[in-house]
Amino acid sequence: MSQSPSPAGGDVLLSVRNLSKRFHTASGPVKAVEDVSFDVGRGRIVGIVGESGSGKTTAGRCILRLVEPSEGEAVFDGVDLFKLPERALRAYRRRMQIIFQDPYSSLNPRMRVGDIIGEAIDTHGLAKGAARQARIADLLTRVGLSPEHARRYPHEFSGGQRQRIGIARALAVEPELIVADEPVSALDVSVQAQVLNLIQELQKELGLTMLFISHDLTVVEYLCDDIVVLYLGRILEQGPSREVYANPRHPYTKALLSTAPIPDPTVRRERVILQGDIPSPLDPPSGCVFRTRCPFAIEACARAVPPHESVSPGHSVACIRQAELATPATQKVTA
Amino acid sequence: MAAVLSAPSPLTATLPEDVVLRAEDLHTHFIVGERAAKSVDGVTLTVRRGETLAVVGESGSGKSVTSLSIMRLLAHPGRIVAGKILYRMRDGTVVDLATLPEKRMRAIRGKEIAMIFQEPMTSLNPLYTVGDQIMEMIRLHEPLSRHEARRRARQMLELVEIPAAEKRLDQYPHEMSGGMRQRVMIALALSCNPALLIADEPTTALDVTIQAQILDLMRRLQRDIGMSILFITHNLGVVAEIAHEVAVMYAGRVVEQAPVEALFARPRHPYTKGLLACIPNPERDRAADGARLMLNPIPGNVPSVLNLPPGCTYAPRCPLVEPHCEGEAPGLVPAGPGHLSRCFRHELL
Amino acid sequence: ATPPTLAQERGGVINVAMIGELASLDPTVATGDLLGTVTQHFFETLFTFDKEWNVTPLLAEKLPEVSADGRVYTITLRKGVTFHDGSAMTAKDVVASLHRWLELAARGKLVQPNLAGLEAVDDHTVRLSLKEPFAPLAALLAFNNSAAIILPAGKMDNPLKEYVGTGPYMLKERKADQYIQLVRFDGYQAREGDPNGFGGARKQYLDEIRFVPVPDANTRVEGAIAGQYDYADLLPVEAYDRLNGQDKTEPLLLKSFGWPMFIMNNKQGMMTKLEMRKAVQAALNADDMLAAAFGKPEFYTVDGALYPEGYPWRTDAGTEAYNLGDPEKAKELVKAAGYDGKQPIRILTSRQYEFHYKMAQVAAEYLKAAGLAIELQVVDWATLVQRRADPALWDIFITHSPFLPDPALIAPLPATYPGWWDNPEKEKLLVALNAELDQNKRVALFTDLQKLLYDQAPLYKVGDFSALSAKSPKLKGYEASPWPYFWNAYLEK
Amino acid sequence: MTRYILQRLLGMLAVMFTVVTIVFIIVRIAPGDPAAVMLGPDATPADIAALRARLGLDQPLVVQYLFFLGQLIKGDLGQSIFLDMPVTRALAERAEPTFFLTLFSILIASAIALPVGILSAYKRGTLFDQAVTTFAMFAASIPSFWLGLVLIQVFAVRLGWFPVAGYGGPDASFLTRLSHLVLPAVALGVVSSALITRFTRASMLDVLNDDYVRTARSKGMGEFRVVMRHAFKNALIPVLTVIGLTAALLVSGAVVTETVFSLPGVGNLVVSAVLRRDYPVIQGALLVIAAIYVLINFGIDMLYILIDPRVRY
Amino acid sequence: MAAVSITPAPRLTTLMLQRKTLAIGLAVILAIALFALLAPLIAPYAPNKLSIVNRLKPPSGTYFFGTDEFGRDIFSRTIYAGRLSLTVGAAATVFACVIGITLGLAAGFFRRADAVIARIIDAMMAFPDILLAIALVAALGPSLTTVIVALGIVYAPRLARIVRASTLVIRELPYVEAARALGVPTWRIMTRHVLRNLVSPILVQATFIFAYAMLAEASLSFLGVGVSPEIPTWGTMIASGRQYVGQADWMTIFPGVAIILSVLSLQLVGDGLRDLLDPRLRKDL
Ligand SMILES: Nc1ncnc2c1ncn2[C@@H]1O[C@H](COP(=O)(O)OP(=O)(O)OP(=O)(O)O)[C@@H](O)[C@H]1O
Ligand SMILES: Nc1ncnc2c1ncn2[C@@H]1O[C@H](COP(=O)(O)OP(=O)(O)OP(=O)(O)O)[C@@H](O)[C@H]1O
Ligand SMILES: [Mg+2]
Ligand SMILES: [Mg+2]
Repeated sequence: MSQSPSPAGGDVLLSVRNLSKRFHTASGPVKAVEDVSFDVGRGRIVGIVGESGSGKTTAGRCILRLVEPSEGEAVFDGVDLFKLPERALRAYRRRMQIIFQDPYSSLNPRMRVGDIIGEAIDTHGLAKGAARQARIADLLTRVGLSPEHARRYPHEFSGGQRQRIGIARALAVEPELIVADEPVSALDVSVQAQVLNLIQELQKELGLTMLFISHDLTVVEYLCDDIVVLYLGRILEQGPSREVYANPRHPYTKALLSTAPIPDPTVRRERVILQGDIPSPLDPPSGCVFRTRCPFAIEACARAVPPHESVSPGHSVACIRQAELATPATQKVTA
Repeated sequence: MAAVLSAPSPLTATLPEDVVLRAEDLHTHFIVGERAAKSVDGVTLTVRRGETLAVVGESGSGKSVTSLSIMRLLAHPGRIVAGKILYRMRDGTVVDLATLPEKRMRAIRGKEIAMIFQEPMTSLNPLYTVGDQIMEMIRLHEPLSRHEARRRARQMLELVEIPAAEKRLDQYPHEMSGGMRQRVMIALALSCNPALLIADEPTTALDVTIQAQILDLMRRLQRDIGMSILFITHNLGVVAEIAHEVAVMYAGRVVEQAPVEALFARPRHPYTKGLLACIPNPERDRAADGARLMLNPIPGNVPSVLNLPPGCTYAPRCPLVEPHCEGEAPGLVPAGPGHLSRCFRHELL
Repeated sequence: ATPPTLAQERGGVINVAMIGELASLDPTVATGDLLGTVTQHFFETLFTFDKEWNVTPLLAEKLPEVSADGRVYTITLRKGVTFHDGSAMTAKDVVASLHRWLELAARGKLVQPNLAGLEAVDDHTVRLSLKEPFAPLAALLAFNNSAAIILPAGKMDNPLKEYVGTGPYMLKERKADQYIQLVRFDGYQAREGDPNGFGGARKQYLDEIRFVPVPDANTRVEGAIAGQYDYADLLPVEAYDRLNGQDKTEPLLLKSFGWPMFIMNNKQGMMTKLEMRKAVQAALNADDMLAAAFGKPEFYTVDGALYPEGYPWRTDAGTEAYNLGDPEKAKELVKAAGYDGKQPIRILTSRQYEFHYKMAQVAAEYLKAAGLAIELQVVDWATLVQRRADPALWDIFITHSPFLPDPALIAPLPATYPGWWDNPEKEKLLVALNAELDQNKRVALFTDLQKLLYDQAPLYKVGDFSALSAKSPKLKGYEASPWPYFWNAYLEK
Repeated sequence: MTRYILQRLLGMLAVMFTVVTIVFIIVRIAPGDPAAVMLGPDATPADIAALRARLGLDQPLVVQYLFFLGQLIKGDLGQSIFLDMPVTRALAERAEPTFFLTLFSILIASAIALPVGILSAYKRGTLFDQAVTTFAMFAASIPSFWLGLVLIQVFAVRLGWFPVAGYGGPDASFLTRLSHLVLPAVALGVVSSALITRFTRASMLDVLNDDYVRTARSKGMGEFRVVMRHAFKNALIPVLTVIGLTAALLVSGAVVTETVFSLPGVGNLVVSAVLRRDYPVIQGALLVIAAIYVLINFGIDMLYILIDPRVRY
Repeated sequence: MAAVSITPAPRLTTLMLQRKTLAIGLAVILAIALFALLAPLIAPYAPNKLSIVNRLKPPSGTYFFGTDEFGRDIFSRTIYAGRLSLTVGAAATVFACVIGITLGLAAGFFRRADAVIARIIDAMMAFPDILLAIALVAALGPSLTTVIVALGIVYAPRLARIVRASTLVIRELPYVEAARALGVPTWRIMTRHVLRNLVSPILVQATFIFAYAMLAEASLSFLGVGVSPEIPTWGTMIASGRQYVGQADWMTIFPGVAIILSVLSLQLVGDGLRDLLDPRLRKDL
C-alpha cells in the first residue's frame, strides 16, 4: 500500500489514488500504469517525467476519463471522477482540459480556428452570437494571436501558433485543471520558450492547476512545483521539484538527472549511465520494476514492490535501499 | 550552377592538412515547380581530423540537407546548385564531392564517409538480419569472404558493446530495441573504418538514458579510432557533451562556428545567444526567493526556406538589427580565435 | 450424284459449331432442331426422309405396308442391324422403343390415343394398328426430334442412362459446354445403294465428329473464318459477305429453310382474346422484321403462306391478313379487346437464334406503336423451352420451323403444343386431314386450316428465310440440310 | 509464428463462415420459392414439395441454415438443374481452363507490371513515369470483353495466330489447350496489369523514401542493387497482396472473358447458369470462388512468413 | 510530418484546374454528362427509331457514328446510352456510399458493431465484383433497379473498409480526443470531426467506384445478365454490335470508346483528387 504525501500548501484539487491501467492487446495485457497515487494542489504545476512508454500519457488520459482506468480513484474537488456516469461527467469536462504534444494533429484541419474554439464554447453553451465572437477574439488575444486569426485554418499557422490555438481551446471552457501532455516537446527551442512563458502567465493569471507531462527534465525543473517520476507505469519518486532535483533519492532519478544533457561544456558531472533497455510493459520485472537496470539492485529488490517511503515533507521514494544510497548526484567541477 | 571540377592538385592546396572536410558556400535547393526551397543557402563549415564538429540548429535550418549533400544522397528534387565540398581522402588527395562522378562517390560512401541517421527504428531494412546488412557493407568495399565478413561484423557488434554479438548477427532489426539498433547502425557505419562519420541526430529519437549510452559510446569510439565526426543535433546540451567545435545553422546558413567552450562562453552571433537564453536554466531563471522568472524567447518564427528575407536572414528576429542588416547579407567573418560569425555586429556581443 | 470414289477419303475429324448446349440427349423426350441434328448421328428411326422430303426406310427394310383402310401398318425390319453395344436389333426392341415414343414423345402422344395395337409379328416384323386412319404416321416415325428412335429393349430408362443407338456414329464423350464427341461405329451396316437425303446408304468416312456448343453467333463466324470449325451452323446472314472469298471457309446458303413465327398464348393472359391476337397480326410489319433479321432480300421472302412455292401444300388462303403493319387498325382492335395499355405483354425470346431476337425488337416497336406495353424477356434457348411450357409465364414467344413434308408435322398445330391453340373447328380439320388419305382432299383441308389460322391468329408467320451456314472447302460430300448430318461427308486431304 | 498462422487460420475460417452465410442469404432473397425456382416451370407441385422437404425449406430459417451448413461440410453443393450432375462435378470439370487462364493472366500482368512499376517509381515525374501512369489508367479503363473482341479480330481472325474460341477438342494436347488461352490471358492480363503497375509504383514510391533505402545508398551500393535488394523486396509485400487480390478478381474478369472466348470454364458456367436460372450452380460457384479468394489470401499471408521476418516472430 | 495539412475548400478549385490531368479528366466527364443530359436536344434521331432501309450504314454526315442492324442511329443511341450508363454508375455509387459510410462509421466507432461489420466487409470482398453482381441480379431478378442495387451492394464494402480504417485512425487523433475532453457528443464527433475529414478519401474512392460500376454495368449488360438488352446502355450496344464485328465495327467501337473515355476520365479525376487531397501521397509530387 503506497502512502502518498500531500503537497505543501494543503488545498488539494485532485487526488489520484492507486490508479492502474492495463491495455488488453493481441500479445497480452500491457501494464501501462500501475498503482499510481499522487496529489495535485490547487494552483500548482505538477510535472510527470519518465522515459517513453512509462505511462505518462496514459495516466493523464485516465484522469480525464479519455480512457477508462482499470482501477483506482481520482478525486477531483471531492468527487471521484472514475465513478461518475458519462452524463454527470460532462459537467466536469468543463473543469478539466487537455493540451497535446503534436501541434499538427491536435487541431481539426477542416475547421476554422474560430470554430475550433467555438466548439468548446458551444458544447457547454457558454455564449452565443456576438458574445461568442467576442469571447473567441478575447481568447485568441490572450494566447498571443489576433482576433482575425479566427477565420483561418490551422495549416496556415506555424507549430508554435498552433500550440497557442490548442491552449486557447482548452481555456475556452475556463477549466480549473489542465493536463498538458508534452506541450512543448515538438517545438523548436526558440518557440518552446515562448509557449512556456505563455503557460506560466496564464497559470498565474487564471490560477490554473496543471499536470505537466514531459520528458525534458530541464523544462520540468524550471516550470513545475512538484514532480512525479514514472518508470514502467510506476511512481519511483515524487516530491517538490526543488527538493527532488537537489536531492534525488531513487537511483533512477539520479541516473536521469545525471544523464540529462546540460548546455554547458564546463559542467562535468559524475554520470550514472544505465545499462540495457527499458523492459517491456508486457512483462515487467517482478518486485522493483527498475531493478534490471539498477546499478544497486540486490536480490531483495526482486521480491516485492518497494513501498513509498517519505524522506522529507512531501518527498517520497520507492526504493528499499534509498537510505544507504543517499548522496547528492550533481557535482559541479569547473574545467 | 555546379562549380567546375578542378584538377586534384589545386584542391589539395586549398585544404589545410588538419582538415578532413570543408564545405564552401554550399547551396542546395529543392526545385518544385517555379519555386526553389533554398534549404542550404551558403553553408561553410570545416571538420578537423579526429575532431567532432557539432552542427546545431532548429528544425528546418538545413542540417540534414547539408549532410545529405555531403553524401550526395539528396532526395529527388534536391540539387547542389553551387559551392564546393572538399574532402581529403585517406590517401591525401582532395576531391570536390559536389561534382565527383557518381561512380567515384559510391566508393567514398561507406568506405571514406559513413553516415548514421536519426531514426534507428527505420534506418535498417526490416527484411534482412543485422549481420547480413553489416556484411553487405563490408563486402561492398572489401574483398572478403562471407566467413571473414561475418567475423568482422561480429567484431563490430562487440565494438559497439552489443552483448551476445554472435547471436545478434542473425537477428532481425525488429527483434531489437531502439538503442540496440542505433548501436547496430554505428557498427555498420564503422565497419569499413571510415575517416569521417556523419551522424544526423543519432540520439534525438532515443530516451535520455539511452541517449547517454550512445553519446558515451560515440565519444569513446572517436577517441579510440580517431575518426572525425560531423554530429548533427538540435540539442545544445548534447553539443556541450560531445563536440570539439560547433557550427550553428539558421535558415540554411552557418551563422557561427567556434570551438565548443568559446561558443558557449561567449556566443558571437545574436541567434546563438538567443538560443542559449531560451533554454530554461534553474539558476538563471529563478529569483532569489525561488519564484520563477520569465524566459527570454526569440520573438517570431523561423523564416520559410521558400521565402527567405533578403540580407541577414536573422534580421527580422534580431535584437541588434540595424537598417543595413536587412539589405545586405553578412559574410562569415572571424570573430575571435578559431571563431567565425555571420553578423555585422558580432563585436557588440 | 456420288463423287468419284477415288476422292472419298476415309478418316479425319471435324469440328461442328452448333448454336448451344443441349439439356438432354434424348430425342424422344425433347424436341428441337439442335437435338435432332446431333442425335441423328447415333440414334436412328425406322424411316427417314429423302432429298425430296419423301418418307424413305431407314431401319425398316422398306416403306410400311398399309392396309386398305389405312389402319394397320406392317413394318419389316432390316436384318443385321446391330446396336452400338453389339446386340442385334430385333422386333422386340422396336416394339419397346415405339411404346416409349408413344408415351413420352410429344409427337408420339398424338398417335397414342389412336393406337389399337402394337406387336412383334416375328423377329423382323412389327405390326401397328390404329383405331382411325392417320395419314402422317410414317412421317412422324421418320422425324428426328420427338423422334421414334430405336433403342435396345433393356436400355431405355427415362432419363436415358446410356446412349446406345444404331447410327453410323456413336457417342464417345460428352463434356457439357465443351463438346460432344462422336466416333465411327464400326459395326454399322449401311443400306445398299447410294445416299439419298437422310435415306439411302449412310457412309462413314469421318473418324470423328465433334459438336462444339458455340452459343455466340459471332464466335461461330470468326471460328469458321479462322478455320477452327469445319462446319458452323446457323450464322447471321449478315456474315455472308465476310464468309465469301475466305480460304478456310465458304458460305452455304439453304434457300427457304424455314419460317419464323410468333406463337401467342391462347390459354392464359391477354392474348387469349381474339382481338388482341388480331391486333398483333394487324400491327406487325413482316418486311421490316425480315429485313432486320436477315438483311438482304436474297435471304428472305415476304410470304404469308405456310408453304413456299414448289410445295404441293402451297396456298394463299387467308394471307390477306398478313403483313398489314397497320397501327391504326391494331389500336382499334386493342381497344376492342379492353386492354388497359399497361399490363405488359411478355415476349419471350432468345438470342441463341439471333434473328428471333431481332424480330422481337422490331415487333416490339410496332406493337408499342399499336399501344401495347411490351416486355421483352430475353433468355437462352433452353430456358425458353422450359418456360414456354408454363402458360403463366409469357404472352408471345418466338420460334421457327423448317418446312416440313407433311402439315401434320407442323408443331404448333396440335393443341398440346405450347400456345395451346385449342379450337373445335381446327381440331376437326386436323383430324380430317390426318385421317384423309387422298392427297387432293388433304390439300383442300389444309387450305381451310390455313385460312382458319389467319382468322384466329393463334400465331403469326413472319415469312420465309434462308439459312446461312459455313463449311470448310475441304469438307466434301456434305449436303445442305436443315438438320446437318455428316455421314457421307469426308475431308479432302 | 504459430500464433500468426493460427490467427490467420481463424480469421480465414471466420471469413469463410461469413461467406457461406452471405451466400445463404443471397439465395434466400431470391423472390419466390427457391424450390420452384430451382426446379423450373416444368415442375409439378409434388416435385416442388419434395424438393422443399429435401432442402428443408419447410423448416424454420435457422434449421435451413444449419442444414445448408451440414450439406456443405459434407462437400455437397447440390445438383445442377440444367446439367444433370452434381454442382461439384460441374465446377470441377470447368476448373482447368479457369485455373490456367487466371494463372497466365497473373503471370502476364506481373511480367508487365513489376518491371514497369518499379522503373516508373524510380523515375518518378519523368516522361516515362507519366506515360506509364497514363497507360495504366487507360488499360484499366478498357472493358475486358471489348479488348477480347479486338484481340480476336486481330490475332485470331486476321492473323490466325491463335484459335478464336473454345478449349480444343477431346484429344487436344495440353499445349493446344494452352494456345486457346493465350488471347484471353492477354486480354485479362493487360487489363489487370494496370492495377498491379499502379500499385507497384505506389508501393515502390513509399519504400524508396524509406530510411533504410537511404542507408543502403549510404553504404556505397549501386542503384540497381539498392532498388532490387532493398527497395523491391520490401515493396513486394503489399504488391503480393494486390497480386493475390487480382488473381481473385481475375475470376470475375474470367466470367466475361470466358464468355467472349467461349472457354468452357467456371466463368462461362456461371453466366450460362444465370441465363438458365440454374441456381444451385450459381450458389456453388459463388461459394467456391469466394473460398478460393479466401484461400489465396491465406496463402499470401503465409508467403509473408517467407519474406517478412516480422511476422515470423 | 509537416505534410499533414489538408487543403481547405476555397483553394481547391484553383488547385484542381492547375493539375492538367485532373482538369482534362473533369472536362471530359463533364462533357459526357452534359451530352447525356441534353440528349433530347443533341441527338439527331430518337434512340429507338427503326429505319430498316438504313441498316448498317457506316459513319457519315447523316449518321455520325453509323447505324445498327435496325437502322438506328448509333450516335443518338450512344448519347442516350450515356444517360443510362452514367445514371447506373452514379446511382450505384451513391447507394454504395450511403451503405459504405454508414457501415464504416459504425464499425469505426462501436467496437461491438465492428466485430460483425468488419467480418461482413471481409467476406463481401471475397466475392469478385462482377460475379457477386451477377448473383445478386440473378437473385433479385434483372432490371435497371436491381443492377443499381446489386452494384451498390458490391462496392459498398470497399468504401466501408476505407471509412472504417480511416475512422479508426482519426478517432485516435488528438483533435478528436480534444473534442471528447470537451464533452462533445459522439454523433457530433462522428460528423464534424471524423466524417468531415473523410470527405477527401471518400470522394476519391467514390470517383473510382463510379468508374468501376460503369465498367461492371457494361460487363453485365454485355453478358446479357444485367440491364435488359433493348435498353440502350454502352454495354448492351456492344453486345448487339458484337456479331457485326469485322463488318460494322462502328457498332462496337463507338460505345466502347465512350466507356473507355468515361472510365478513363473518372479515373483521372480520382487520381488527381487523390494527389490533391491525400497528403500522404502528395509528397511524391
Ligand atoms: N491504446 C493502447 N493500447 C495498448 N497499449 C497502449 C495504448 N496506449 C498506450 N499503451 C502502452 O502503454 C504504455 C504507456 O504508454 P504511454 O503513452 O502512457 O507512455 P508515455 O509515458 O506517454 O510515453 P511517451 O513519452 O512515448 O509519450 C506503453 O507501453 C504503450 O505502448
Ligand atoms: N525533399 C524535399 N523537398 C522539398 N523541401 C525539402 C526536402 N527536404 C528538405 N526540404 C526542406 O529543406 C529545409 C531544410 O530541411 P532539413 O531536413 O535539412 O532540416 P533540418 O535542419 O535537418 O531539420 P530537422 O531538425 O527537423 O531534421 C526544410 O525547410 C525542408 O522543408
Ligand atoms: Mg506520451
Ligand atoms: Mg534533419
